[in-house]
Amino acid sequence: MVTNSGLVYLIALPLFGAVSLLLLGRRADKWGHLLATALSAGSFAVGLFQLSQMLGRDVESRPVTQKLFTWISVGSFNVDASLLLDQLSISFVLLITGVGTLIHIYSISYMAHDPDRRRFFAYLNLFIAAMLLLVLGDSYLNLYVGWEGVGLASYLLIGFWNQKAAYATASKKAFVMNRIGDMGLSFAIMIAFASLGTVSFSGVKEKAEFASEATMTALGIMLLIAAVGKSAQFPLQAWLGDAMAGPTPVSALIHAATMVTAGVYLIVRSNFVFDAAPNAQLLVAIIGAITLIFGALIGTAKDDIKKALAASTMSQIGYMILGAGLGPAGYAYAIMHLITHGFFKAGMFLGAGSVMHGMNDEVNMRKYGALRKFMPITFVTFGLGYLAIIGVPPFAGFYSKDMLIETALNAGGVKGILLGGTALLGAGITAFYMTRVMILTFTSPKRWDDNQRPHESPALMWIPMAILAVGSVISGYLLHQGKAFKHWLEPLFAKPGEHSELLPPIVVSGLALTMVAIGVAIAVVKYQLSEVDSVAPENVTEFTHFARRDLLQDEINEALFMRPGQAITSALVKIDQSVIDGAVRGIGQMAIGSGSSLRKSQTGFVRSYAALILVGAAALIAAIWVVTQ
Amino acid sequence: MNLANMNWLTLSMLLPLLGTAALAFIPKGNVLLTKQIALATTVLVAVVGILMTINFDFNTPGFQFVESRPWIPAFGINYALGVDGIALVLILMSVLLTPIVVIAGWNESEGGRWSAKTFYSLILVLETMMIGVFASTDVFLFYVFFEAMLVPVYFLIGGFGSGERAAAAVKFLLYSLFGGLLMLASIVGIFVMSTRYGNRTFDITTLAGLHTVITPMMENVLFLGFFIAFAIKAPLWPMHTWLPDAAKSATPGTSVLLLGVLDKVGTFGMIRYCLTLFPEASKTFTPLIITLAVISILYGAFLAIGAKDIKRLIAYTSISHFGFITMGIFAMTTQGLSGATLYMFNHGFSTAALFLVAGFMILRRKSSTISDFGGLQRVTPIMAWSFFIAGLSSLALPGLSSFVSEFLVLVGTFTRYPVAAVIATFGIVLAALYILIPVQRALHGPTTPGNENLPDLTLREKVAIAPVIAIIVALGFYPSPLLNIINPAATTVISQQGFTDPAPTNSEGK
Amino acid sequence: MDINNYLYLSAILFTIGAVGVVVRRNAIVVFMCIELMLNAANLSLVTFSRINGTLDGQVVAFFTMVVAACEVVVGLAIIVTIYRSRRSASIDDASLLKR
Amino acid sequence: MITFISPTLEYAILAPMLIVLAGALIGVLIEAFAPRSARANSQLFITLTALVLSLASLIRVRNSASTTAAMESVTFDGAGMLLQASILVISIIAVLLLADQENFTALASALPGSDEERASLQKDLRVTEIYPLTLFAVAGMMLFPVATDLITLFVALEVLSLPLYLLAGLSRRRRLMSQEAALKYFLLGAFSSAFFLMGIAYLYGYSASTTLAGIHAAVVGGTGNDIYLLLGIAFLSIGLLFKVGAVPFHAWSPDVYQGAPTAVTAFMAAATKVAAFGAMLRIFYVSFAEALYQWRPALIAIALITMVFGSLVAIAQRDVKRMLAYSSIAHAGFLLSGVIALNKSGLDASIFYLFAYGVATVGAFGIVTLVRDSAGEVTDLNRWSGLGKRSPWVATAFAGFLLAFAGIPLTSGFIGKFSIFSAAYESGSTAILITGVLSSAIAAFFYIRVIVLMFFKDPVEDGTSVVIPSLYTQVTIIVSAVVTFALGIYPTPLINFIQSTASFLR
Repeated sequence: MVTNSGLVYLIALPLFGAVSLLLLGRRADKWGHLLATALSAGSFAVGLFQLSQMLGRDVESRPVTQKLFTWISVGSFNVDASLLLDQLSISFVLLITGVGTLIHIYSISYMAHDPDRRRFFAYLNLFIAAMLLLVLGDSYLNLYVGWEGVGLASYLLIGFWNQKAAYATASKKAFVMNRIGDMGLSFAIMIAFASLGTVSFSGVKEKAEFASEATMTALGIMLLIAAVGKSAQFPLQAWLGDAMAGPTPVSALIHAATMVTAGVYLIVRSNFVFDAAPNAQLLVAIIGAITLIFGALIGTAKDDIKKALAASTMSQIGYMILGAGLGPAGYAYAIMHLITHGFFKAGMFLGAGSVMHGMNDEVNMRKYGALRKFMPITFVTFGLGYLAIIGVPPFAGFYSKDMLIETALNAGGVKGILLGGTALLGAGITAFYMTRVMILTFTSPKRWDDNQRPHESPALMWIPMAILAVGSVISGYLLHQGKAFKHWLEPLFAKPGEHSELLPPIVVSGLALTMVAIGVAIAVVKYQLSEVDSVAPENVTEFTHFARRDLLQDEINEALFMRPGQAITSALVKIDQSVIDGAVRGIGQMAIGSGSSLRKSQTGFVRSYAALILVGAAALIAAIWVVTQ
Repeated sequence: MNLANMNWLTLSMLLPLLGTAALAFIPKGNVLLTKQIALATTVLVAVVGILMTINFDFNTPGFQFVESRPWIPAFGINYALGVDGIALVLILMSVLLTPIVVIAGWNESEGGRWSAKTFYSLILVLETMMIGVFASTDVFLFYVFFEAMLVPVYFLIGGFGSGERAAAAVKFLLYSLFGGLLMLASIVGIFVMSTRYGNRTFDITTLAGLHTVITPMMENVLFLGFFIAFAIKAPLWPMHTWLPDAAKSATPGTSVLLLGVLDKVGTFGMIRYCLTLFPEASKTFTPLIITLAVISILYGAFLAIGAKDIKRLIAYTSISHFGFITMGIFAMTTQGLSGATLYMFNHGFSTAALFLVAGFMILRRKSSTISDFGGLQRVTPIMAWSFFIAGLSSLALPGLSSFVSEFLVLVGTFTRYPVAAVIATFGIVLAALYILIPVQRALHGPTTPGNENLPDLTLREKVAIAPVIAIIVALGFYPSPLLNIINPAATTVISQQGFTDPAPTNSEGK
Repeated sequence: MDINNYLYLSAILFTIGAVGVVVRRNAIVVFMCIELMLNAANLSLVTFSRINGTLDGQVVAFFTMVVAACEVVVGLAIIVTIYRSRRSASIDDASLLKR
Repeated sequence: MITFISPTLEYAILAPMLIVLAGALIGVLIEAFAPRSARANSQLFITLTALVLSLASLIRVRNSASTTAAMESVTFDGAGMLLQASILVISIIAVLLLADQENFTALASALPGSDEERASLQKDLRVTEIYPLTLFAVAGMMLFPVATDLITLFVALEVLSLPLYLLAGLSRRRRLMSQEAALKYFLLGAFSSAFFLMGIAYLYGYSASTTLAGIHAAVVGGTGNDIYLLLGIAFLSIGLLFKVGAVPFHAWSPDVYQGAPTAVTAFMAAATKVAAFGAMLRIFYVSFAEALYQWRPALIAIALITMVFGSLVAIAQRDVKRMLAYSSIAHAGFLLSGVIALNKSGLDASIFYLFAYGVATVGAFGIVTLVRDSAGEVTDLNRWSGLGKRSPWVATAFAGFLLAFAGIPLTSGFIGKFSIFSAAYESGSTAILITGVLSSAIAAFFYIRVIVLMFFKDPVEDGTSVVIPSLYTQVTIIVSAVVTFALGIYPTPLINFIQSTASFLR
């Protein structure tokens, strides 16, 4: 494979930013954000340069690697710190650095009044570096470093305002639930090494054909667990909603556009594993399908704009996971949806941030309304993102989501119908809840207090929003033009098997659009045409209660894990004190006790001593006698 | 002068003693000079340790810097020193940690019962013994250091600690003595057996052949004597209850040496003595030991989660970590063993960081209860960051040193004992909890009353903690220098055991 | 008469002496019991001397008597001192030292 | 017809003992004729001179090892020489403790609490009989382990015991207790020597000989009536086990250790143990070795019980002297393993152990004499708390001795423990080894507790103080401490010497 010594700069630039901003401390307060933004942009430039280089090579020699140094080498366990840039990673690199840079720019203004802005930018740069390492690592172990690195950055950023206890808890929750996923990745690496003797992508790919299906299934399931944790998929989805505690740009970058999609990356990157493990692959699709509905349902009931968007993210990633679970036919579309989603969801989050910026950080949509007039740019950019996500042609989401639904339906048999049907249903629900967000925020009558002074955000904020909005509009078309993106990625994957088309593409599109129309219509009827309370009504269906409480995800986690865990902890603390240490102390007490009672034999009377001697003499004689006989 | 043939080990053991002797001539009132001499000595020893590492030939297996003089020839006892990669790494860790402890605990001697002179004399004597215990290649000499080093630690805890220091010191000493006496029984056994089957010797290389002549039953019994002593020291569940008490009562610096270095003698002993001398018995007991190790990992983690006192918490995390180390050792794979050795080194530094920063925090707040802290990140950012990074190292975040070792242990164990490795991996989730819970309580959240005016780290404290963090980060990305030292030794030990690493199960053919 | 009877007598005397030490309270009487034990030993020695046909046993007996005399000197000194201090020769009274 | 053979005496070999006896006699003469004021110093001088001269003459004849003397009633062999030397060294440092007049009553005949006693105290009188008494005891002790004849053995036993009975009763303070200790020691000692004598009788009956060699020959030949051998071993053992303080013949030792003047306790605890174990080793190694199947199980049982009992009961003690007494019982158990070992390493180890233990014991009791209040020595452990704060060096030295008793490496106790346990294990006794280490663990418990008291507890303000030691006491403590640590750090010269020298002439 071609080596390229320039890859390291992709990571080194933002890493340098993070480290220097953190080490310099307050000294860098004045210019830290500028440095961070510049470095992120620099990394983007390097990415573009690499892309141009890559485009200039023929298909076979497009992937390039760079070995930095030998990282871990013990016995047959050899892992180099080396980077791999291929068609898949470059897509991510550009998304991460591109969207990342925009969000850096946005944040300069958004965080302008925060005393800790420098620290915020340091974290952002740290995140960019870790995320780039995640997508550039050439082995599972290198990926793991980035994987936990983004987890750390996410933790730091969610808890950026950790002086609020709830935010601190949210960050911890995110990290811990991510760690459960990471555990899956650990298992996967262990299995790979134990069964295949290698942990690099190329090595595993090479050995995959020799491996038993059971091994590959185990490996696949472990990778899936990892993906589920990082991408907030069912059943490890509960942290994402709480993660909205972080500043909004963070939600846009990490919890919408990039980090949460790492699970999709992992599964697509491990295509050779899942291709060799059909059962694991099916499980991937099922998890994706469950989550896309799950997230969508939660989204229908959320009044907090960021949480609604978070639920939507969960659901959209469900689509991607579903796509990744469809095998070679779906990988490219999953990634494509990931990229278009990166644009429109980041854009919408930034839009939400802009709304909050103008509304004194109010997040409750029931306290919004009629903001269209006050923030026209935000309305337009948000609206374009909205059209993209619900899949209205020719906006970006239409292409990517439509292809996913189509591929799902074509997956064959009952599986295809169920998965495709779910995806279709999801499209409808998505349309409903996103329309609800639009209406509640922008078009319904105003419900805010008079002391609110909604206003449009400064240029530094809306320009990134606008750029992302442009992406939401055209990215789908561009990527799908002549199936360009599919062909771009194709060399990395196995050839998809032939599937008969269940329905012609045009019919699928029609169905999807019908679902979308129904969803939009219901939302319009419910929220635009009828009065909306500024406080959440209580006389709602059981289901709404359910959905408001995230379908009881926290309650279930608490009942299944947290409370038993706490019980185990307190029980063990007691056991440690009373049983184990008690036993030790007991032995001590026993020695002291027997000492004290034996001590009583020393009565002080000569006669009893003499008696003791006499008894001893008798015993001694008896003992010698017995032995002699 | 031929550097390779120098008596490096004796030199490094002699220096602290000379420092102690120098301390004896200093007037009691001159505390500053006392500290300066102690610091200069420990720094000098650290330099010697580094030079020694540089002069170590990575590619040669077996002992280097070998010295041997008859000590008690009547019993075949020699003053025999030598290091392989494993011992060298641990000596390096010890000599690096000691000056850091001296700097960080610059004022630790002042809360004690006795003068600073006593404090630093004890530290220096302890340093000599720490080097000796790792450098001995004579079983008897090892035992002498193993037991004798209890005494300075005992006085350090009991004389300079806080709270129930006397009780904790006694508990520590009694536990250790109990184990040590069982080991003495085994050493007597070895002595008698080696006399019976050939020549009276305590030379570890010669004794490595002893297991071929004694009965399996005898081997098992002798093994247990050693192992229990080491398991108490390490400490392995359920022989751990002395550690939280001792760590809570000792000064932070002492705790660093206690958990960072002394307890490593336990795990080091498992490699050097249990595995080498009793390979068959080690195999017999491996299932039991791996089970105990896995229990330790989870148990320590749960108790750390439940701990209310920050020092106890760190102690419990260490129990969990020692579980990993023990598991790695008995996995009998090169990854497991190298990982465990590297883990010992890394744990030394990550625990040092945790304890030292915790010490700084406690010093300021006059309390070690976690709930007394709150919102420190905004009051004392540097201190908070130091604690946070130390915590991340403890939870084995990739990119920090402990990740490499923990992962090697897990991978190494998985190839032979997948179930144990899988259960142990759950420890990493618990690790996230036991670190992030105190981080949240102490560093995050609103600044609680009593914490508003705490001062941030002083220059001295920064100087102490910076190298520790630097090592943690540097070794996370680039552990090769250490692994290059450790690997040949680990490979030797594994092959002596008659083990080879399991081949990949699915590497060829269906 | 069977010469062994002397041995039996000696054993009985020895036992009487030993039991006497345990049951009697007066220091002087206890001391006398010990003397009885010594003399029982002497009787055995002399008897064995007879049985073995060597004189060693009788020599030992003489030594024993001398030693016993010395013991009396020391013993009485101690007993008298105690008696003077306590106005009692009961050994049960002397039990300050215990446990 | 029995012909009288005039005895031949090898004076050179007997000289060490004779010198001590001569010193004792001179001491008696001084008591009789010298003016009261001159007695103390001259007695001390005579005593020390006698002991040093004795040691010198012993060194002079060290090469004539393996010789019998005085018509085979004494055997001067390597082991005997080493044991005698140990006794002399221990005696010399212990005698220095006697020199401190605070230890002894001013007038033994005065009633406790009487005017006479007060007057004698005011006149600053001193009992100086202690010196000749000590020398007599030393002579007895030196004779005891080299005696190869049952008569000599019995005489030696009494010569060493009788002065000790008296010495135990001469305490300056708490005289009632001291007298009680003397009474108890005397009665029980006499009781046990009656058993010893009965043992001699039976052994004589068994072997028709009073020499150890004769008994050995009879045991090997198996000619005698085994019941006599059995009884003989049992009764003889009782006398010896009593002297070494093995359970259940130990009961006197805590009371006597506590009641006796501390300097006497030091001397008695250290030197008597050497003498008694020396004799025991000789008797069992020389005479009974071939009958080991008869006596060894019982002796192992006693050793085990002794170790465990001594260690356990010591935990519960509140008085430092009683604690040390129980500790010495535990050590008697450890030392018995040397007898049980019945091999060369057992002998070597026992001699080393006896010397190391004896020296440390004298040092430890020496420190006990220093801790006082206005009413004399303070032996209540609770009042020792905070000693480390008041007088760090004294406390450190005491801690050092305790660590040696506990067998911590780098002290003589550790080398001793290691060698004696390995000797016992070498002879096949696993039980001794296991029980030995376990009871060492228990024993560590109370040694450490004392260290805690001294160093980690705050002083109680009750007038307890450490007196500035006299020069003599200082010498004792320093020598003991130096020897204790030197033997821990570099025991090779002594071990080599013992190994090449120690043997019993049969």
